[in-house]
Amino acid sequence: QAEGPARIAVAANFKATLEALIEALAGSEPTAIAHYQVVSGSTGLLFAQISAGAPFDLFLAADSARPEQLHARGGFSRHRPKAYAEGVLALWIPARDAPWPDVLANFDDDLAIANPALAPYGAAASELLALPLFQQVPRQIQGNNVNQAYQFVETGNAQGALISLAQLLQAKVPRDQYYLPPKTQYPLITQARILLSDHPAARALDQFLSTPSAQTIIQRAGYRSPLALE
Amino acid sequence: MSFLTAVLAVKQGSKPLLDTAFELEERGVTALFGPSGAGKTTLLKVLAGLIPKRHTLGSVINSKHGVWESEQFHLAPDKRGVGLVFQHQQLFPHITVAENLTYAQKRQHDGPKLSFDDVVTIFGLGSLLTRYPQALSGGEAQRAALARALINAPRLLLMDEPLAALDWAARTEILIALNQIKSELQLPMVYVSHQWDEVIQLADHVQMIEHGQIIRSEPLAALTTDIDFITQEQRLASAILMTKVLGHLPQERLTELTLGDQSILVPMITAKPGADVRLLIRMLDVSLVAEPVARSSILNTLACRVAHIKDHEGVALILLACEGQFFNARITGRSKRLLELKVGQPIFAQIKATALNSPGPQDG
Amino acid sequence: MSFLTAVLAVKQGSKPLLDTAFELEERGVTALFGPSGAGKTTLLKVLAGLIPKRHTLGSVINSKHGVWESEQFHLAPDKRGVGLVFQHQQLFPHITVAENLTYAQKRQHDGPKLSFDDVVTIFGLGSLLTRYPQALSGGEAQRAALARALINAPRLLLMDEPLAALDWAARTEILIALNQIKSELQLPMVYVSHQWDEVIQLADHVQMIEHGQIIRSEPLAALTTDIDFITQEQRLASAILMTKVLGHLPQERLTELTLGDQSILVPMITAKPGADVRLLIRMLDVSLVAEPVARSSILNTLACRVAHIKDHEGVALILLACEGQFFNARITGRSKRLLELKVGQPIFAQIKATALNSPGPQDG
Amino acid sequence: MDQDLITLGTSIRLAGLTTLILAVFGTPLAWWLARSQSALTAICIPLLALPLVLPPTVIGFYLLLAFSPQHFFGAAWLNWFGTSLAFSFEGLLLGSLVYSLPFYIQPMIVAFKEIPAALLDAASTLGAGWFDRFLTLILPLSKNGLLIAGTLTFTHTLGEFGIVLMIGGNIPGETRVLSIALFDYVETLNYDKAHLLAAGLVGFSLVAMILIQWIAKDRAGLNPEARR
Amino acid sequence: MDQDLITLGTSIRLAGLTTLILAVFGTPLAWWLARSQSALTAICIPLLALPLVLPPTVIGFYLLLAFSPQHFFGAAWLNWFGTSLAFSFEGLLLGSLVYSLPFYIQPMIVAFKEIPAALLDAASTLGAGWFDRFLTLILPLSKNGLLIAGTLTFTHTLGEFGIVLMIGGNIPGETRVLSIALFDYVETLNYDKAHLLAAGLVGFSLVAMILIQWIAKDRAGLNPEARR
Ligand SMILES: Nc1ncnc2c1ncn2[C@@H]1O[C@H](COP(=O)(O)OP(=O)(O)OP(=O)(O)O)[C@@H](O)[C@H]1O
Ligand SMILES: Nc1ncnc2c1ncn2[C@@H]1O[C@H](COP(=O)(O)OP(=O)(O)OP(=O)(O)O)[C@@H](O)[C@H]1O
Ligand SMILES: [Mg+2]
Ligand SMILES: [Mg+2]
Repeated sequence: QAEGPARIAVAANFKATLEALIEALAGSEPTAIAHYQVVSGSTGLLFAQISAGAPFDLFLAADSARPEQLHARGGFSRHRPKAYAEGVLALWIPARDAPWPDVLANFDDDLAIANPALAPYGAAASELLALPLFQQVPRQIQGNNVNQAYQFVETGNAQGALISLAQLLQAKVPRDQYYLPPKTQYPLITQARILLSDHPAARALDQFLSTPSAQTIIQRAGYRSPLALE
Repeated sequence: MSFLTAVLAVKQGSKPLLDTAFELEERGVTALFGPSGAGKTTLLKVLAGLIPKRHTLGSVINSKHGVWESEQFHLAPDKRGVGLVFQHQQLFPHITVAENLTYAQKRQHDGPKLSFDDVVTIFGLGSLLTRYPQALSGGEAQRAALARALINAPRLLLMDEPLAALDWAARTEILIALNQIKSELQLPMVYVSHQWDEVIQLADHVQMIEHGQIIRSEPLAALTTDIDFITQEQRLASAILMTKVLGHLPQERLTELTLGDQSILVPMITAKPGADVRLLIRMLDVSLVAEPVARSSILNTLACRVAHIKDHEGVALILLACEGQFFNARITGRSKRLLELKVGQPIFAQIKATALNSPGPQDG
Repeated sequence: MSFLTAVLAVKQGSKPLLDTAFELEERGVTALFGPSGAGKTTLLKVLAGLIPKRHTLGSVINSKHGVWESEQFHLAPDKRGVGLVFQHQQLFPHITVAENLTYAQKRQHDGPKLSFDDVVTIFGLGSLLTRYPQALSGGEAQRAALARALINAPRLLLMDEPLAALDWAARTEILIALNQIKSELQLPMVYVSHQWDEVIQLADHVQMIEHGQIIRSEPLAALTTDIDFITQEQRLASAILMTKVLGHLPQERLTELTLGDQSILVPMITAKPGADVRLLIRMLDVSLVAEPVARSSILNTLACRVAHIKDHEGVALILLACEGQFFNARITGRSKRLLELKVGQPIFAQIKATALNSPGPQDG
Repeated sequence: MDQDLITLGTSIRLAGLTTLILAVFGTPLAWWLARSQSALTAICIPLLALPLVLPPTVIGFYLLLAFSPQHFFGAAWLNWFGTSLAFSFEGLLLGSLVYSLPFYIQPMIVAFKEIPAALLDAASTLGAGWFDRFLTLILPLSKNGLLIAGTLTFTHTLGEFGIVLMIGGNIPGETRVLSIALFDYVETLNYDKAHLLAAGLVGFSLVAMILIQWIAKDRAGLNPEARR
Repeated sequence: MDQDLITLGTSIRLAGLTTLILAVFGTPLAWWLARSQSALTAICIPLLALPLVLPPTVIGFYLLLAFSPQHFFGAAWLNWFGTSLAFSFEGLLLGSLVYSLPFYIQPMIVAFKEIPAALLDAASTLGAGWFDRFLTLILPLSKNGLLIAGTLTFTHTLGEFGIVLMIGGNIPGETRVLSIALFDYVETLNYDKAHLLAAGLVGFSLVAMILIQWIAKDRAGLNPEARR
């Protein structure tokens, strides 16, 4: 295994950020990028695959439960899971034509969220809606993950979405189209990683993720840094 | 009046399969006769409307019931009311024989109608009704196909070698039935067959087809006494004499027929005295003698006159006139010299009574 | 010696389709004759091995080439070397006529072999070779199917009504060819036909089948002179006389044949002087006279003796012995009385020369 | 498991309607494709198989684009029916129809190509018009094809979830189908429920298919058994 | 796009091999299912369609379980071949075979049911043994079926990604196939690349299918045109 590139399994929503991180890690030495192979998928899928012995060296999950579970089960990793990012929920309503309070009061269209059963952003969104965030709870359209929820709005089929800030930043959505609910109103979306092998490149990346420069990149991508909180 | 007049043109690619004028009499059976590959099946198919327009450009069919085919127009087969008995039967394989019949019965055209039971009886299908077509023998399938076409009450019935797979007994029975249907229901029919015997028992008109063209079209009687035709088609040559029943001789199992002033004895038939009877006289069954023979097994000697003589490759074909009707004899050149035959000369024709054939019920 | 001996039992469900002993001569053509639905096609199929074992329980077939069917055993059809010409042709639709022939040629069995060109010539397929089977007429397809079976060099050839869709001319030609193949290649054949004319021209043995059972199995000559058979099957009755060519009379287009001490004139044939010729004498073509008629178109008068008389429904069937061979006449009861016929009595039989038929090339 | 029952209902309704609609409209289309001499068919047959080369989710995405009121089709639909297609049962149905079309049509083309033209000719001389022939000959004679095309369509629509998820939005009682539920259970490591649901689905389908096969059993003996 | 080329290679290899293997082993199986009189077939045909009722991901999950060395099958494979099935091209192939089997087999069953037994009888009296008949009659006569079964299998394997993603693990150059790449592009909102890839895939498939159809064109006129 140590021969080839390190295989990094990453939750799809973090893929773009991870690629930026790898670039930063490689720094002036572009060939180092070739030491990494990024495999993205849903956290559940990657988890099932790792359980079945998939040859991954590092797993960046979209939640903290599954890395914990892998660790608890034993046999997969002697390493502890570590948080690497904390998700930020954003309410995106591209066709907003009123101040946010009015929008929250009057919104009665379809709202896209990720599947709460599968995705931590979905679960968080679901809690937020139960608060309630809106005066009347809108019809919820569930995507498999935040990306699908994003696409529902993007294609014009849903009018709003409760998704991750990271996506909106990546898609360069103007700031006036989204609203960031207070982080106290929804559970923490801690994204944890777990090292699965001793592949040197994987170890390097794992260590890099905890460095301030990496955390800066992560923050710039729309996440909060779990380290800053500690 | 004719049932239809047509100009038929069928092409496969650039190859013409059919290119001929065609006319069908309103009454009676027209036999279509010609060698393998002449275009008989193709002709029936155009009439039935089964050949798509792009292959029949130039065809025109005007029937008694309206235009069937013209420059731009093609009347769908299901609208023509034409029944077709296929060379290969084409029974519907997923339903039983009885269901095949009711399928046709439910969709009857406006031609003469036969009842289910009659059809089943005529074609001896009683024990086969619950069978699926795959479980029929060749002859059984052919009978079922005929039955299906007839029960459909077509205005015109086309039959493509419908008796080819039948044994002699079944063939005879069905020919008799078809004859009855012809006279009782006045259903016009076109009959394709390679068996001249069948043709002559059933047909009123004969059309000969070769290389996609109708080369002759005539009443049967005209054809069978045409010496040129006979010369050409000696194997086919038979003639029909129209006679009347004089009376029966039951103890001898004979029936006496009259042909003008003369009488002919034939194996007993069921027709009533006075009824018309059609006698088949095959050229080969006629022998000529200068004077009647006293003690001979040949019962019938007809006084005739030589109407025409045609020599052909060592054989002489003699057209005989007898009471205003005609029939033929085929004798060797040697016999002709022996008898010193000349046109106009009286002569006696011997016909074996047993050789006579009539379409009604009869013994073999 | 026989080519095969068999006990054939075929069941469909509980219904027996065939249940009979069967034996096939090593040489010559066996005609299988019987009414529609008698089991002819079924019999050919068991012989060819096409009926699966579960339907043929109890069948045993022992051929010259080994066991084909027994209690536990079923030799696959492709191992039997049996050619079968199907009632419905079954040409392969995805390849041309020529390819159908080469398909068979490439898989030749170890029977007598014919060349591609010969087969094409015999069956007149020259212009059809590049056609696909869908583009053939009924008769053309039948010729192609026969050709395919023959070029396959089977040890035994089974033919199921192979000439049913053919016109008279093609039929005659092919019968002549089959006769040649029979005598030159000594290929044993079974021939199913409803046409007694065909049977009598080709067959050496006749087997009659009815309701799935072989009810008669005899040499053709025996059958045609069996007065009981003739009585029953008058429509079939013809006899064969074995004659030799004496010489030809080209200017009269006649050939003189000898039958013992007597001579018979027939339309000229090509056989050489001294050659054996088989003459077909149809019962209906024979008339009897008490003494030879001087001036008659009937050339042949044979001195015979009455061998047997059978009265049957007003008709008398007369078995005639002539130079040690037999043939029949069928006359009316009235004629019989007139001629005062008795067994043993000498009598003259008139046979029209034109009525004679021989399997070799001849005019009509 | 209550939820699952509702979901099962939606699934069966979706698969059933898809199969039914394809049977009604796809059958004539397949006939045309199988029998037409037109050069168009040479393009149409591959064209109709094309949805298969794209992953269902991707098709779902493109459908979502088409359904969007910003695009012509979605706008037109909204205009006519007043509701949007996305996240509705109708939209789901439309998506399933697009994706399942090849599974229905292709076996039917095979079946239709084999029907002997002469039998249809025979029926038409007996007075059966086009529709009559279609009902009384073409359909019964392609029973095997119908059975298999129907089975493929039904089962595949039951199992499909990529498109369904994308254009349905997983709304309980409306667009949440069994395949998504099953997927959820597996993804959330809820294996016991997953096994139960999978076993139920498989068992139900197996029984249904065997039953249908038995009902449609070949009683005419149109099979290798046929002796001629 | 380099990456995509490798991925395309893997995809075509997978779809090609799946189609080929199914053609070799599935064809006789379909023949047996179509022609056998045995009661077994009545169960086997539905059984083989069963993979379809489960979402591909779920089948993938069960396959993953089976491939795992903790289970009998995976352990046995590891024993024999020394490599594990999961996340290998071989495993992917096996999964594709299982899932695509019905798409291949069902149309072939339809095609095979229609071959007239009498033609096979004719060939066998001409001396053609079973295998000979299979090659020279059965296959050419079911050309339409083969074409369509092959097309369905190939395109579906190209487009399938649920199973492939689950048991393949999306490993570039090995188990990453085009459908997953396309899925990824769409999922990660990389639309330009997605459109390009989708267009390429669709274009390539269309051309390939039209070409194959043209090559296999019916030159014998075994079509409605056939006049008898
Ligand atoms: N699709 C075709 N392409 C080319 N020629 C064809 C096609 N169909 C038929 N023919 C030819 O057309 C001619 C007429 O065929 P048709 O079937 O009408 O003959 P037929 O008179 O019925 O002969 P038969 O008595 O043998 O059945 C034949 O020479 C046949 O070979
Ligand atoms: N599958 C079947 N089920 C029931 N009866 C059958 C089946 N197949 C054939 N038969 C019957 O078996 C008998 C023999 O059929 P076969 O085809 O051998 O007759 P055949 O002598 O060839 O007749 P033909 O001269 O009409 O072709 C027929 O009475 C037929 O109805
Ligand atoms: Mg014909
Ligand atoms: Mg038969």
